[in-house]
Amino acid sequence: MIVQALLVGVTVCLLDFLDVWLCNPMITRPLVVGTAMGIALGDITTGVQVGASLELVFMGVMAIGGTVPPDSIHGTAVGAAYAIILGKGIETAIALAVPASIVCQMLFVPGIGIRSLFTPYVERQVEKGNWKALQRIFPVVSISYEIFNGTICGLAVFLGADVMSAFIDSLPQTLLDGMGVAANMLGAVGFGLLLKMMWQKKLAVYFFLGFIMAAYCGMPLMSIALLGVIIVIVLFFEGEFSKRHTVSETSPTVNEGEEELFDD
Amino acid sequence: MIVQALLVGVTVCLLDFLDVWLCNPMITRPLVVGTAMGIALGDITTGVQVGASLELVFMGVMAIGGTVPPDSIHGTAVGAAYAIILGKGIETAIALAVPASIVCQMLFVPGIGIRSLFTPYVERQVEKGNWKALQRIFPVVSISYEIFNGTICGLAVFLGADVMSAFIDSLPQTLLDGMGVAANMLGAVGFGLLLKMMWQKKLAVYFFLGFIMAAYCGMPLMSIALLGVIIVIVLFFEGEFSKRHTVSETSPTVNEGEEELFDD
Amino acid sequence: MIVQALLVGVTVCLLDFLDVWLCNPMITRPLVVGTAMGIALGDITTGVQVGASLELVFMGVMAIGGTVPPDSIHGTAVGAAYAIILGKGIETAIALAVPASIVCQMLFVPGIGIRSLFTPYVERQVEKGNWKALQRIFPVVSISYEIFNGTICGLAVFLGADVMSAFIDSLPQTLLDGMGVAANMLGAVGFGLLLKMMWQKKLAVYFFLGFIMAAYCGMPLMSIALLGVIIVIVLFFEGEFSKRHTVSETSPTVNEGEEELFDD
Amino acid sequence: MIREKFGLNEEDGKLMAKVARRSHQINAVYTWEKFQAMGYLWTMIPVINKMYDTEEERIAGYKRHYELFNTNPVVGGFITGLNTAMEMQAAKDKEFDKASIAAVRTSLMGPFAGIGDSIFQSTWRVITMGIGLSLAKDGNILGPIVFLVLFNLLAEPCRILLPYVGFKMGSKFMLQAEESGIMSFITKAASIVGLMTVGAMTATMVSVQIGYVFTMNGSELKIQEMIDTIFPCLLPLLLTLACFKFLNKNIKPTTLIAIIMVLGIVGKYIGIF
Amino acid sequence: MIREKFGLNEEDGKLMAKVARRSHQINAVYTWEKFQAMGYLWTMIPVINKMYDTEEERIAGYKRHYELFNTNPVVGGFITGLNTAMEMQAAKDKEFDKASIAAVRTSLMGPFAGIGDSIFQSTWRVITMGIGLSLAKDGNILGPIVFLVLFNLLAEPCRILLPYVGFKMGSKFMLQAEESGIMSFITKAASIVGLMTVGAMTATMVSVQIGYVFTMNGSELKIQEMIDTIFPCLLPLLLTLACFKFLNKNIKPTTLIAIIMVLGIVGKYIGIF
Amino acid sequence: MIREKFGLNEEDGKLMAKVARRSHQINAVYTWEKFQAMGYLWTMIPVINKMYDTEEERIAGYKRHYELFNTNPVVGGFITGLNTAMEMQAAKDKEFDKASIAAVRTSLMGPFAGIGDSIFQSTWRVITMGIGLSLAKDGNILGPIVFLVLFNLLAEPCRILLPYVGFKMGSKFMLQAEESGIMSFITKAASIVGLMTVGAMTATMVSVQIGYVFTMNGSELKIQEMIDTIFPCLLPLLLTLACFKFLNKNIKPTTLIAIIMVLGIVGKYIGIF
Ligand SMILES: OC[C@H]1O[C@H](O)[C@@H](O)[C@@H](O)[C@@H]1O
Ligand SMILES: OC[C@H]1O[C@H](O)[C@@H](O)[C@@H](O)[C@@H]1O
Ligand SMILES: OC[C@H]1O[C@H](O)[C@@H](O)[C@@H](O)[C@@H]1O
Repeated sequence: MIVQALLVGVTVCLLDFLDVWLCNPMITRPLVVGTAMGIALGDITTGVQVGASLELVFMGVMAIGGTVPPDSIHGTAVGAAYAIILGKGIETAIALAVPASIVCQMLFVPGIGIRSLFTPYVERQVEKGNWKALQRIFPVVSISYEIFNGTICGLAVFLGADVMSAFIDSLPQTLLDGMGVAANMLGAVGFGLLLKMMWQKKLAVYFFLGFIMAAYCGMPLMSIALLGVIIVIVLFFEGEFSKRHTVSETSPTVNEGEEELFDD
Repeated sequence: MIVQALLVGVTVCLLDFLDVWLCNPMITRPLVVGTAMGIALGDITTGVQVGASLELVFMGVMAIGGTVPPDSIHGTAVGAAYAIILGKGIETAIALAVPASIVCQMLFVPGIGIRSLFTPYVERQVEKGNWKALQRIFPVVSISYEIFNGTICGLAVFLGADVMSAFIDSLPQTLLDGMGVAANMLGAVGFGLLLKMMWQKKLAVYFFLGFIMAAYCGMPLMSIALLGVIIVIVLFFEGEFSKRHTVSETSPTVNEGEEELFDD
Repeated sequence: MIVQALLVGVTVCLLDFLDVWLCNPMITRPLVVGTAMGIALGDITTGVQVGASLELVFMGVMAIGGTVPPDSIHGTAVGAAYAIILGKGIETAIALAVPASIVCQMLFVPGIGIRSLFTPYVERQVEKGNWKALQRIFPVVSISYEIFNGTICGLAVFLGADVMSAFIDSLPQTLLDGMGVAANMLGAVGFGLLLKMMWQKKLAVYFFLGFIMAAYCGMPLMSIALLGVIIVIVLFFEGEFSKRHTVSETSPTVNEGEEELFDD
Repeated sequence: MIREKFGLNEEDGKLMAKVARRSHQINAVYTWEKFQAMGYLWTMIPVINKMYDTEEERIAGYKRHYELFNTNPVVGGFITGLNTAMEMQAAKDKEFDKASIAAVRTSLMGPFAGIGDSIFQSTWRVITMGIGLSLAKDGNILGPIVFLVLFNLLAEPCRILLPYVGFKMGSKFMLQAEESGIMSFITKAASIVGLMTVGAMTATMVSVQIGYVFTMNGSELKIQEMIDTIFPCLLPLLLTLACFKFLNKNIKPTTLIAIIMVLGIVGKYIGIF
Repeated sequence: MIREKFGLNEEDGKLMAKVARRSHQINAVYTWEKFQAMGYLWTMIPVINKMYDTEEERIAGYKRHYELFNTNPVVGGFITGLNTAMEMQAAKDKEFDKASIAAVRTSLMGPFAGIGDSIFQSTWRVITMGIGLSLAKDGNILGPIVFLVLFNLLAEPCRILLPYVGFKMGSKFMLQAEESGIMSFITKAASIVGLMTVGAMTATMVSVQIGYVFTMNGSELKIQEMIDTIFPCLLPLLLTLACFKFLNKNIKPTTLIAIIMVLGIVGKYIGIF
Repeated sequence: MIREKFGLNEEDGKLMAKVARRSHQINAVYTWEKFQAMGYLWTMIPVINKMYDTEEERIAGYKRHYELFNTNPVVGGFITGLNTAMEMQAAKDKEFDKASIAAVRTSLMGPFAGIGDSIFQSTWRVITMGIGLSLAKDGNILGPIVFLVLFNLLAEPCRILLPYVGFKMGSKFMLQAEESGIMSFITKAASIVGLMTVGAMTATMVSVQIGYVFTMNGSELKIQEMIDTIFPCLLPLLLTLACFKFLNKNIKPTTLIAIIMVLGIVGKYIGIF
């Protein structure tokens, strides 16, 4: 068990670090985290499957400035690890990942807080103009929080596996079924968070437009996004904007690319 | 037969009265009238079926100020009653309801005219300021026309059933088939009436937009109406209107509800 | 063979002439040319089939001022003639029509040039005001080029049939298959030509709109064109235009027809 | 509850509850002389009785509201509410020009007829009916029930609340709204949604099928199939536009119905349909 | 009949009938020097002959219309009609600046080429051809027939009526129209519809299918299936845009065709397609 | 290659390459005091070192960029590029008001957070994830791989090129852009596309199914089927809007999740779902 706990901890730490170091390439999405757990623990297929299921649950959750959403990353890591180690299937993963994500969420604020321990040192170097020290300490400050995360997840696996195994066996079937039902609904919270960020009274109508195109016309997501881009361009040339200022000539934005592509 | 005639008469009178008294809750649509006939005459299933068929025929017909459309209510009542009493199936109902609706339509103007008999009395009470008398007479004036309708329909059933039975048996099959074909086309008249009311040169294009979405994209009605609402809102914020006056702030209409719903 | 060559030549000449004389009624589209070849050479079914296949290949090619596109007309004529005469099926027609169209394209500029031989004469008559001579010479000048075309196609059939037969037999299957693949792609050239003519940066978005509606929503072409018309009308009444000038009253265009149709 | 939502005191609340209730009967007495005048008066009687005490004023009040009136009853309550607010002001302020009460009523009845008819009589009725019909197959009584419930689920709140809305907005606001163009925008909006729905209904609820099959050179051509390829629902569209055109030329609906029936029978007989 | 519709007297009606008939041949003599000039002259000969009696004026007239001209022939009749009206006025009013006749003709030929080409040569032709092709399966001759009938059902009325429309509108109106921006709006409108159709055609009429199957870790990945999930018709779109780009760089269509043929054959050979 | 595209000399090119590389780590140290300040400083260190030679100026420079900062990291490079250009000017022109450097940075971080989050965090991530998930069925590892590749195929060029774009545009242009309304238009544009995608996701990725069957008069009525006829995906829509409303009332996401889980379990138990 200790080896597996270690593997989980290191994997989590690594994923977390690479995601911030490489500018959010999305390697901490549940699908990827689950897969990584599968690779680390030697059961890729289950890892991918668990990751895909949890991705659906956490689809609406994303990291946006200021908000503290349920921690899909570490919830997934723990859930997937248990599912693979205990060999109890995907339902288990869901049943564990959601509560785990809530627990981890509570650790988010203090976790990030760890980095603040370095603040006095950093400020001193800034005052001194010691940029070399700053450059040296930078990755360390970054990884301090990621090590914290890895430790938590590793510990959870190390300490919890037996308890969890017994616990899961004791759960009645209705409860697991109900969790499954709830899992399908959880996206609503994530999309609610998104709406909170994006909602503007004047633009709310486009939310419903997207909804209708998907619900009634069955258009795939990509085409709806493309349609959105088209609407935006039409509004640019025909709408309010083009009338207030005739900027189309000096506009450096939307068409630059096309211009280069097709006008030479 | 007399009992059935009475049941039909009373039912018609009641539906008519409730529809105007409860502010057009649509209980005089063929589907509902047919069902009511079914309940009154003891064959709900046939009643609903006949009502549904005639609803399709009269879908386009509606009561709009000034126009005197074919009388779908009483046509349906008579047609459904015959269909149930004679037990000759839905085709019979259609074959009878349409001519019946045309006959009843001719009675619409004189029928409404009955209420004018009360006019001198009403005017006298207004002059006298006798509001109690006015209140007392009000439902009576209302129901006078509805009793007239009930009587007509009851009589039609009482007098016509035997004649109709013999008449229907004598109709050739081609004629019944042709009536069926015509029934499918009759909606055109109703929609023509609607267009007459709503048509504006500048907006005609939306008629064709709705047509295309239904005919080519197979979108259901509800979604087309919702799309219409979305278009309207976009026009409001992006179109002509928003430019002529910047009213969006003081506008109390479209968004009030949403504002209340989501902005608090 | 000489009879068939003659039939091909005359048919081509006739189609060409009628197309310009009757104001481009589209009788020189591959589908029609193929069919005409079928009629002339006594195998209508093959003619139509070959025409339909080549129409797909040349769909994007059209005669637009200034451009010298691949000559779909005479390519089709020669290809279809070979296919029917040699009886080697539609693949042969495609394999031959495309190269033939490229050869014929090279003859387009000198071919049209033939008419210039008449220019001195025409100019003399204009100077003299001899309108009768002008009227007499007009159809002659027109047909001079068409006779040239007919001769070329006839000759191609007369001289080439045997050579072609041997040549085709020697082609490996992969090459024919590859030609088939290429045939499906050739439309891209034609549509590229069209885009070159129609592309405007501000309107490019509508190209993508049409693409999405066809690729994702599976809407048929007719409905997309109708939607285009609807968009145009909405832009007319709601967009930029209606605001710059309030011309809608004096506008004699779009709605005149409807007005006449429905407003009287 | 509604009273608090609209911030009315108890007295006004009681009065408005009455107005809202009676507004339901606006269309209960439709006559050829004054259309819905009697229903309007019926609605306003409690208002007049409450505002004025002298016999004279009351009679003038009754007369004021027994005038030609015609609007869509589901949304018409808005106007009664507005008139109530105006009567209230007129009773307080002796300078108030009572002619404006009738003027407002008359100028609003047209727009509200248009808006209400196109929302409730065409759009919403047809949508809910479509659902009802889909359930009514095989004579299931849930069809009509679901239809009635759904329709009134949207209509009844309008009937009850619009009088309050009208009362709160007051005439001042409405005039501003008229001037700023909001009223005409709403009318336009209702027309757009209505026309789109009618267009869709033309495609789905009118049906003309050509049964004729054309044969040439041995190959068959089903006319209807060809039309479906070129332009699905073309014939229903043309038929509807033809009806529209004839109605515009003042040909009576009944005549059109008779013509269509003859067309159907004859067409079936000679094998076109 | 047409004459009355347009309210012309008998004399003008006769003349316009001739112009409308001859307008059909606008494109009958296309030359490299003056494009459709000879067809234009052919159309205007009866007009000149009718308006002017002196040899001198007539010759000037013939010359006036034997100038470089090029437009879409289906809609080009509009311009001949307009020029006819101007000639008529010029014949009456000696002050009339005859240079404006040529000016109008030259300034309109561009817009009408654009409008006509995008409506008739691309949009409408392709739509009707789509129908024709669907019928032409198995070699059914109804395919080409239906195509020709449908296409000309819309085109022929334009060919015949547009000269009358141009005649009635007169040059004054056209100038106003130009100024007010209507002409440019119509051009824009035609472009929008045309571009939408070309976009749709790119998706439906160009076809590039990758046959290659990628295997990894034992599981198969059909490249084409994946592309279809992500972005159906992506390859046809890219191919078309590539052609467009190369054409813009003045690479000849023939070169592109040759390249595509090689691509097809090689691609098939090495198993990409 | 990029250097030439943007027309930079070798020196500037080298500097910008560094800035572009380091911009990747903007979010690497997120703290509660100054959010991404340390990552911003990390990016700007080479710039400051290059522009200024005195210890004093350098320290002032480090401080200038160690201020509260928070934006979407994928597009945030634009701002570092812009600030680089400004530092360059400041180093040359002693009159240059250095306060404007921080001002520009602070005023742009909001819009770029909005634009970047709605494009990359919601729209594009979800689209590519949809594709990845469809491949991940049966545990196929190509699912996550394709997702990562596709996502970064669009994101990485932004991360690399936007600093150059910002550098070239310079602050002058950005101010003009702000004033002319382009910035707010772009924000609006991103919101429109984002909202449409979220709307579509609500319909496809949230699922609430009523399992209850209603029986009346012998006939069955499946509630879910009825809802699907009337308004497909109505329940997911309502649930999402409810969550949105509760979040707006400052109820925590965690609470909502707990409620939904209880709802799911209880609902399943009593047979609603
Ligand atoms: O919202 C802007 C920005 O805020 C924080 O820095 C993080 O949550 C980022 O992921 C996000 O893009
Ligand atoms: O058109 C307004 C109004 O006119 C009449 O009163 C009736 O036909 C109503 O049903 C209708 O709503
Ligand atoms: O482009 C205008 C016009 O140019 C030439 O005359 C021909 O190619 C026509 O077919 C075309 O319509």
